[in-house]
Amino acid sequence: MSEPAVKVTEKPEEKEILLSVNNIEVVYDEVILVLRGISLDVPKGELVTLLGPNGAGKSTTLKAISGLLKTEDGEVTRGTITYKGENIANSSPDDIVRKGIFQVMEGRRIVEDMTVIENLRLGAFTRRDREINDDIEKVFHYFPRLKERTGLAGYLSGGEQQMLAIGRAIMARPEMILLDEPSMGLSPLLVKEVFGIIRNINKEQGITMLLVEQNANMALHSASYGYVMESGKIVLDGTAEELLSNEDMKEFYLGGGSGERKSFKNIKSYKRRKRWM
Amino acid sequence: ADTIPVGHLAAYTGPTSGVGIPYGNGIDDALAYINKHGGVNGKQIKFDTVDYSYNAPRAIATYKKWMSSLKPVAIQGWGTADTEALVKFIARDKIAYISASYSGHLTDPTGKSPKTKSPAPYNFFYGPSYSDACRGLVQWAAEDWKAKGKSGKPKFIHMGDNHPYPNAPKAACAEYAKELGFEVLPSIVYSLKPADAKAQCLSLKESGADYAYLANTSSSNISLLKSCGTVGVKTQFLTNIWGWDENSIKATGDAGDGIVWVVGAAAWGDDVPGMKTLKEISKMSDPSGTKRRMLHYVRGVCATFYMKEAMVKAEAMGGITGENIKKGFEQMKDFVPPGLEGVCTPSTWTAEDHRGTTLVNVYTSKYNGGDFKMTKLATVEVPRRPEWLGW
Amino acid sequence: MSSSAHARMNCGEFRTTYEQDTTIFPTPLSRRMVIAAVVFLCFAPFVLNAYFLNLGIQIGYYAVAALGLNIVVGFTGQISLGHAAFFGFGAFASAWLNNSTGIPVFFCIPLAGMMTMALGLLVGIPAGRIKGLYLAIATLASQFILEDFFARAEWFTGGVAGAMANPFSMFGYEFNTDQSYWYVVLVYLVVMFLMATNLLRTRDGRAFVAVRDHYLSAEIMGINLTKYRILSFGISSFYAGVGGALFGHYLGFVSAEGFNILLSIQFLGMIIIGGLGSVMGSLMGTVFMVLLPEVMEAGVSLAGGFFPGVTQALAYIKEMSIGLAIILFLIFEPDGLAHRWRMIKAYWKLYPFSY
Amino acid sequence: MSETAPLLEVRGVSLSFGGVHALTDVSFQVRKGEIFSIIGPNGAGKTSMLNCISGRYQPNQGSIVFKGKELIGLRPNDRCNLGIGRTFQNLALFNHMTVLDNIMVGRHHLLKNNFLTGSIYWLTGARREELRHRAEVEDIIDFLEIAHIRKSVAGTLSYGLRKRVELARAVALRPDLILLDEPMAGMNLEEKEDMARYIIDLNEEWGMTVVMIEHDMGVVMDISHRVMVLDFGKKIAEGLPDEVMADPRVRKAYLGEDDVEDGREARAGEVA
Amino acid sequence: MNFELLTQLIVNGLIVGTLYGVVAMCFVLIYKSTQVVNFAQGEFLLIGAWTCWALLVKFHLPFWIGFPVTLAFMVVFGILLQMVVLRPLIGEPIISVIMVTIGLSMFFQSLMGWIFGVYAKPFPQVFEIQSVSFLGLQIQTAYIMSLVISIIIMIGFYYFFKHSRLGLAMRATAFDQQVAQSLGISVKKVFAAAWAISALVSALAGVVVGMVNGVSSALSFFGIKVFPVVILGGLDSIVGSIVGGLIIGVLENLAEFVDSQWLHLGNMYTIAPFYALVVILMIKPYGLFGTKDIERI
Ligand SMILES: Nc1ncnc2c1ncn2[C@@H]1O[C@H](COP(=O)(O)OP(=O)(O)OP(=O)(O)O)[C@@H](O)[C@H]1O
Ligand SMILES: Nc1ncnc2c1ncn2[C@@H]1O[C@H](COP(=O)(O)OP(=O)(O)OP(=O)(O)O)[C@@H](O)[C@H]1O
Ligand SMILES: [Mg+2]
Ligand SMILES: [Mg+2]
Repeated sequence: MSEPAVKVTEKPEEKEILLSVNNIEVVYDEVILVLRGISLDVPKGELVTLLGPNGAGKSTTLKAISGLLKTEDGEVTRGTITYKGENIANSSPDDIVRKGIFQVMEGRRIVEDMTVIENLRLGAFTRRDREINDDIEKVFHYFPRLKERTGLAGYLSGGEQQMLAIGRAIMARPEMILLDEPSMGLSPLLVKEVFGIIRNINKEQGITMLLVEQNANMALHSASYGYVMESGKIVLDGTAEELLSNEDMKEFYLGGGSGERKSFKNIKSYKRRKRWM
Repeated sequence: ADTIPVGHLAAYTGPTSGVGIPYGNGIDDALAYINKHGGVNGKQIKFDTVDYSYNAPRAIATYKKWMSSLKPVAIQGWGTADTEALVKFIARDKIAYISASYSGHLTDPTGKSPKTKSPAPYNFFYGPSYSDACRGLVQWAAEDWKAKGKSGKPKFIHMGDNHPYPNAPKAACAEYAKELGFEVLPSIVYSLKPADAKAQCLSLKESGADYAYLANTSSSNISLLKSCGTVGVKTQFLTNIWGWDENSIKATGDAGDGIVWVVGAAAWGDDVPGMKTLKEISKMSDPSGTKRRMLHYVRGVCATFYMKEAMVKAEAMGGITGENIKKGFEQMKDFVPPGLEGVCTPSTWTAEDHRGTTLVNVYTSKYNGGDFKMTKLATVEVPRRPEWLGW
Repeated sequence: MSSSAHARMNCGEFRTTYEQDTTIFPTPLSRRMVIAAVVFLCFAPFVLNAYFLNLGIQIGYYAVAALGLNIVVGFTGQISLGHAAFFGFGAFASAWLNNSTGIPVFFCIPLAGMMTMALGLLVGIPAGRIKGLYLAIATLASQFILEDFFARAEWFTGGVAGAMANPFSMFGYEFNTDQSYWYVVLVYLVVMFLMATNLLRTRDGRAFVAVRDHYLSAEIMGINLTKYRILSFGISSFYAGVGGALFGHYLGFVSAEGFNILLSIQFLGMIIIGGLGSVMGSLMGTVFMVLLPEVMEAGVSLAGGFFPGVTQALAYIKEMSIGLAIILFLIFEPDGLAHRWRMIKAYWKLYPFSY
Repeated sequence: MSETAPLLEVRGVSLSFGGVHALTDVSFQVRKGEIFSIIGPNGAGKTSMLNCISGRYQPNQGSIVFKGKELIGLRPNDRCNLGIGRTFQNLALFNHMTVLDNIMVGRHHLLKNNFLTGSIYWLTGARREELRHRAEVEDIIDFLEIAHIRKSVAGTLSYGLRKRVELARAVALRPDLILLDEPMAGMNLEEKEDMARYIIDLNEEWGMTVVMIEHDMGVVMDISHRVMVLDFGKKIAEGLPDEVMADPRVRKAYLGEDDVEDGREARAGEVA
Repeated sequence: MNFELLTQLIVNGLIVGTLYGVVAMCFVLIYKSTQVVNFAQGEFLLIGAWTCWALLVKFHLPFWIGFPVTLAFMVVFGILLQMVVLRPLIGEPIISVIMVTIGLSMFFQSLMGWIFGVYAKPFPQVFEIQSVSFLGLQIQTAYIMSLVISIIIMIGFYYFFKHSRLGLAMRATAFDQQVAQSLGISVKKVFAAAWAISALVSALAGVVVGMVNGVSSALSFFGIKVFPVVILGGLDSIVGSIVGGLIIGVLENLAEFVDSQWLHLGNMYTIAPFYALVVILMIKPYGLFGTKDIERI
C-alpha cells in the first residue's frame, strides 16, 4: 500500500480552506478497502471538481464527507475530515447537514411517495425562515417543467427527478454543496442550464461546492480546481486550466487528446489502458 | 430409593397462567408440606417443577428430560394438549399422571366404552370431568326451573370459543339437557381472549335462553358478563370449574352476581375439618398465613394428596412404582385424604373407570363492593352411566 | 475436481472449472466439516440422552419448517404470518391419511407435504395481487381461518378432541423411540436441506430472489411474477407440511391448540435470527430458538436451587430473558447468525490480509 | 440498410396518466439489424415508449408489432420469450444477488429446469444445463469485461459498473431486439467509448437490433443508424442522424437553439 | 329479521370500531414514520392501562390527575424505549426491527405479569354514570370518551402528517432513512417522536379498554386484533385506520347477527372479518386508503 500521490501543484494559499480531507481511508463492511488515503481541500467560495472512472471511489469520498457512509456499513478508518477547522469524521449525517454541508446524492434519490412541492419543502428541512416559499418559486423558475408536475415525484421522468434533486439542494441554502453527478440523465440543453445554475449559485450566493461529474469538460469549465482519482487514490490534481491542458486528461476525459476527436464508431480497442497507476 | 421422584409441569406463564399459577402453587406447597411432615412413609418426594408455558412440544421435551434424569414415578400435569400428547408415553413408561385437564375421555382406562378413541390407563384427575360438571349444572338448572315454578320448556345454550377446551363437554352436555327436557339452542361463540362481547350478549338476549353455560376460562367470562351487564341480559349463567373464581368475582363486580358454577373442593375459609391442614400447607410459601388462596389452589392440593395416598398404598403393594401408584389410585373408594376431610370431595377410582367423582358442587356468588360472598346451592350427583364413560 | 484444489483449500479459492464453482460448499474444508457433522449426528443416539435427543428432534422438524418459511420470506420476500397453520395442517394431514386409509406413515409424511403444498398454493393465490405487508396480513387471515378449520373439521382433525398419530414405521419396524426417530428426522433434515440448496442455485430459486429484489425488472427478465409468488408459498408449505407431519408422528397426538399465531411468530423469529435468505441460517436460527428457553430454564432451575420458593417469579424472569435475549441478539447481530458466520469465513479467508 | 420487413413496428401509440400525455400518437419502425436511437428533452416520453414495448405500460391506443406479432396484451415476461431485452434508466438490478446470478437470471427463459428437477439437481440434468448456460454467461462477462466483479454483490457496485452489469443481464437474454435506456449515463468519456464499442459489437457481431435512448449527442450521432426525436410525447422528427440534427425544431427543443454548431459541440459542453 | 337487534349491533360495532381505530392509528403512526410493524402494540396498551390502574388504585390519585400522569409516563417510556432498543437498529434491516418488537412484546408481557399478576383487575369507577342509552343500547361512558378523543386525535394526526415539518420528516424517514439523513433529518428524533406519540395514544386506548373490560394481560391481544383494521384502511392512512376500525367493528357485529339468526356456524364474529379482509384486499390491494407502491421503472 503506497503513500498517496504527490500533489502536482501547490494550491493558491490566500484562500481560506473550508473543507479539508486529510488522507482518509474508507472500509466497507469491515473488510472492503475502497479509499486508500484521499486528501483534498476545498477553499471557501470555490467550486472544486472530483473526476475519475467508474468505481474509483468518488461517491464514497462524498459520502465520507457527508457522513452517509455510516448508513451503508462503511467507515472512515484513518485520516480526518475538517470542516471550518472542526473534525466532522464522526458526526452524524444530520449534524453535518446542520453544520452546512448538503449532499445531492447520486441516482436522484427523491422521496417518491411525496409530491414535488413536499420534496422541495423537505430540502428546506433545516431552515426555519419564512422565505421557503420564495425559494420554491425560484426552483420552479429554474425548472419550469417541475411546476407542471403535480402528482407524486416517483412518477417523474428520470431527468425531472434529477431536476428535483438539484432543486432540493437549492432549497437547503447550505454553505457547501456536495454534488454527485448532477448532469446525469439530463438533456444537453438542460445540462447547460444546470451548469449555469451551479455556477450561479456558486458565484452569486457564494456557496462552496465539491462537484463529482463525468462530464469533465463542463466540470472543468466551471471549476477552479480539480482532482482526478482512480482506484481509491488521487492521481492528479491542479487548477482547472492546468487540467484542461493536460495531455492525459485530454486523452481519457476530455476527448480529442491529440487534435481531432475520434468518432465513437471508429474506436477499435477497448481494452483497459494503463494509466497513471 | 429413599426419595420419590415426581415431575410437576406447571403453567406459570403463557395463556393459561391465570388459573395455572394458583393450581401450580397448590401442588408446590402440598409437596413441600408432605416432605416437611415425614414425606411418604418417611420417604421424601423429590420434585421438579417446570414451567412449560402451555406449550405442548415443550412439555414433551420436559418429559423426555425427566425420563433421562429424574425418572419420575408420577407426574402432576396441566393442560389438554400436553396431557393428550403424553397419554401414550406415560402408558408405555408406566407413570401415573395426574392432570388438570378434566376431559371426559381420560376417564376410560381400558377403552371399553364405544365412545373412547384410545384408552388412557395411567391418567387420573381429581374432580368431576368437564362433561359431568356440565351435566351437573344442567341437572341443577332443571330443578331450579321447577323450583321457580316456571312452565314450558326451558332453553339451554352453550357458549364458548371454538377450541378444544370449551368444546370438550359441548355435545355430552347438550344431549343430557335434551334428555332433561331443555330446548337446546344453537351455541354462541365468544373469544377465549377477553374482548368486548356486547354483540354476543345481544344475540344471547335475542335468543331468549334461560340458562347459558359459559365454557371459557374466567378471564374471558369477565368481559362477557360485563358486556352482558350493560346490555341487560336476564339469562341465568352457568359456568365450569375454570370459568369462575375469586378473582373474576372481584373483577366483574355486580355484573357477575348470581352466576352459578362448579367448585371442585372446599373454598378458602370454609368451616370444614380439613381447613386447618390446608392453612398449614399454604404457609409453606406464605409464612405469614395471611394470603387468601383461590379455589384452584385447593384443587391443586387435593390432586397432590390423592397422589400421595396412592403412593402410600403403592408402597404397601411392594414399592412405589408408577404401576403400583396406578393400582393405589384404583383401590380408593369414596376416599378422602386424611387431614383434608371436608376439603376434598370423596373420590373413587376403579381399574375400569377413572371417573374420580360425579358429585358436582354448585355454587353462586355475590359481589358487594370490595368483598364478595360464595354460597353453595347444592351438591348434585350425576348418574354414573356406563355409556358416559370416556365421554 | 483436481487434487491440487484440495491441497490449497485454505488459502483463497482456486477454481478451474465451473463445476467447482457451483459446489454447495465453498471450500473442500467446509464440505468435510459438514460431512463430519452429519456422521457425528448419525452416532448421536448412542451418545446423547433422551433429553438431548428430544431437543435434537425438535430442532429437526422445526428447522425443516423454518427452511420453508425462509423460502417464502427470506428468498421471495413475502412475509408469511400463517406458517404455523401450514405446519399444523401437515401434522393433521399425515395423521388423517394414516388413520383413515391405512397408508403407512412412511408414505404419509411426503403425501402430507404435498397436501399442504396444494393448500399453500391455494392460500398463495392472493399473492398474485397483494404485496408486502398487505400480503403478510392476508396470510395472518389464513392463519386464523385455518385454526378455525382445525377446530371445526372433525372428520379431518378430530375436531376439538384432536387426532392420534401413529408412530413412524417402515417394513414393520416401528420408530417409536427417540433413538430410532432421530434417524427419521435426520434423513428428512439432510434431504430437505440439500433440496433447498439445489433449488436456490438453479433457475426457480434465482427467480424467487429476483422477485424479491426487484419484481418489476424480474418480470421484464422473463419471470412470471404470479407464478413464482404463488409457487413460493407452495414450496414453503411443502416444507411446513413435512415438518408438521414429522412433529405429529413424534408427539403421537395432534391438537388444534398448538398451531397458533404465536408459533407462526416463533417461526419468523427463527429465520430472522438465523438470517433471512440463508439456508443454513434457518437451521442456526432454529437451534437458537429451541435451545433458548431450555437454557433459560436450566438457568432458572439453577437459580431456583439457591432461592427456593421463587419458581414462579423465576418463570417470569425466564420469559423476560427470552424476550431480552432476542432483543439483545438483534441489536448486536441484526443480520442474523448466518451473516456472522459469513463474516468469520471471510475474515479467515483473507487473513492476514483482512483489509 | 436493406429493405427487409421491420422487426418492430409501432403504430399510433398513445399513453396518458391522468392528465399527463406521456405519448401521443407515436409511430415508427425499427428494421432488423439497425441501431435506432430515441432522443428528446427530459420528460418527453422516451422511457415510456420503451415501457410500452417491453410491456411495463399498456398504451391507451395503438399497436406494437414485433416480428409480425401483436405485443399489446402480452405480459412482459412473455415478450421476453419473443426476443426483447432491455436495460433501465434507474438501475434495476437484483441488489442482493451476485453479478453472476444477476446475469444468470437473464437466462431464465432459456433454461428448462424447474423447482422439481432443480431440487434433485444431480439426477435430472439440471446441473448439466446450468453449467452449459453458465459457460455462455461467462462469455458475456468476458465480453463486457466485468470478470473481476463476477462474485460481487450487485448492490455494492458503483453506479457505472451497475450499468454495465445491467447490459450484461440484458444481453444474457439473447434478445433479437435490445432496448437500452441511457446506457451511458454516469460514465466518463473513456467508458462511453467502451460502451459504444460494446453496442456496436452487439449490433454487428451478435446480430442484435438496438433501440437506444441517449442524451450524449456525440454517441448518438456516431453510432446510430437512425434517430427519432420525441418532444412532449409527440414525434417531431425521424431520420438519419445528420438530417435530424439539422432540423431546427430539434435544435430548439433539445439542444437549445442559439449556439449549437453540431452535436459534438453540445456534448463537449462549451459554454459561453 | 329483527331490526332492533340489527341496529343495536351496528351501533355497537361503530362504538367498538372507534376503539379499534384508535389502536390502529398508533400502529399506522409507527409504520408511517419507521416502516416498522409494531408487534408490541398490544403491550403498549397493557403498560398504559396498568400504569393508570396503579396510579388510581395503589396511589389513590383521582382520574383527572392519574390519567395525564399516565400519558406523560408513556411519552417518557416511548422515548426511552427508542433510545435503548431501537436507536442501535437505525439503518438495519426493517425486518430485524420488527423482530425486536416481537422480543419487546414477550419481554413486557412477562414483566407486566410479574409486577401486576395475571388476574384481571377491575378499574375503579371513573365516571358518574357508567353508561348512557342510545337507540336502546347501553353504551359505556368510556367508549364515548374514546370516541371523542379519537376524533380529535385523528384530525390532529391528519394535519400533522400533511402539513407539519415533523410529519413530513417522518414520511421521508419511512421512505428512505439514508435520504432523510442526507436532508438533515435526525432519524433518531423522528423515531423518538413516533414511538412517544404512539405510546401515548396506546395508553389512552389501554385505559379505555381497561375501564370497560378490566385490566389483564389479555388486553395485549388488541395488538393482533387490530391488524385487519390497519390493512383494511391502508397501512399508511390515518383516516383509513378509523374507517377500517369502524368497518371491522360493524362487520364483526353483522357476522354475529347473520350467524345467530340464520347460519349457526359459530365463531363468525372473529373469523368473518378475516374472510372479508382477503376479499377486500383482492379488490383493493392497498386497502381502502393506502397509497399504492410506485411501480415505475
Ligand atoms: N456499500 C458498499 N459496500 C461495499 N462496497 C461498496 C459499497 N459502495 C461502494 N462500494 C465499492 O466501492 C468502490 C467505489 O464506489 P463508488 O460508488 O465510490 O465509485 P464512484 O467513483 O462513485 O463510481 P461511479 O462513477 O460508477 O459512480 C466500488 O468498487 C464499489 O464496488
Ligand atoms: N407511471 C406514470 N404515472 C404518471 N406519470 C408518468 C408515469 N410515467 C411517466 N410519466 C410522465 O410521463 C412523462 C414522460 O416520462 P418518461 O419517463 O417517458 O420521460 P423520458 O423521455 O424518459 O425523460 P428522461 O429523459 O427525463 O428520462 C413525464 O412527464 C412523466 O412524469
Ligand atoms: Mg458514483
Ligand atoms: Mg427516461
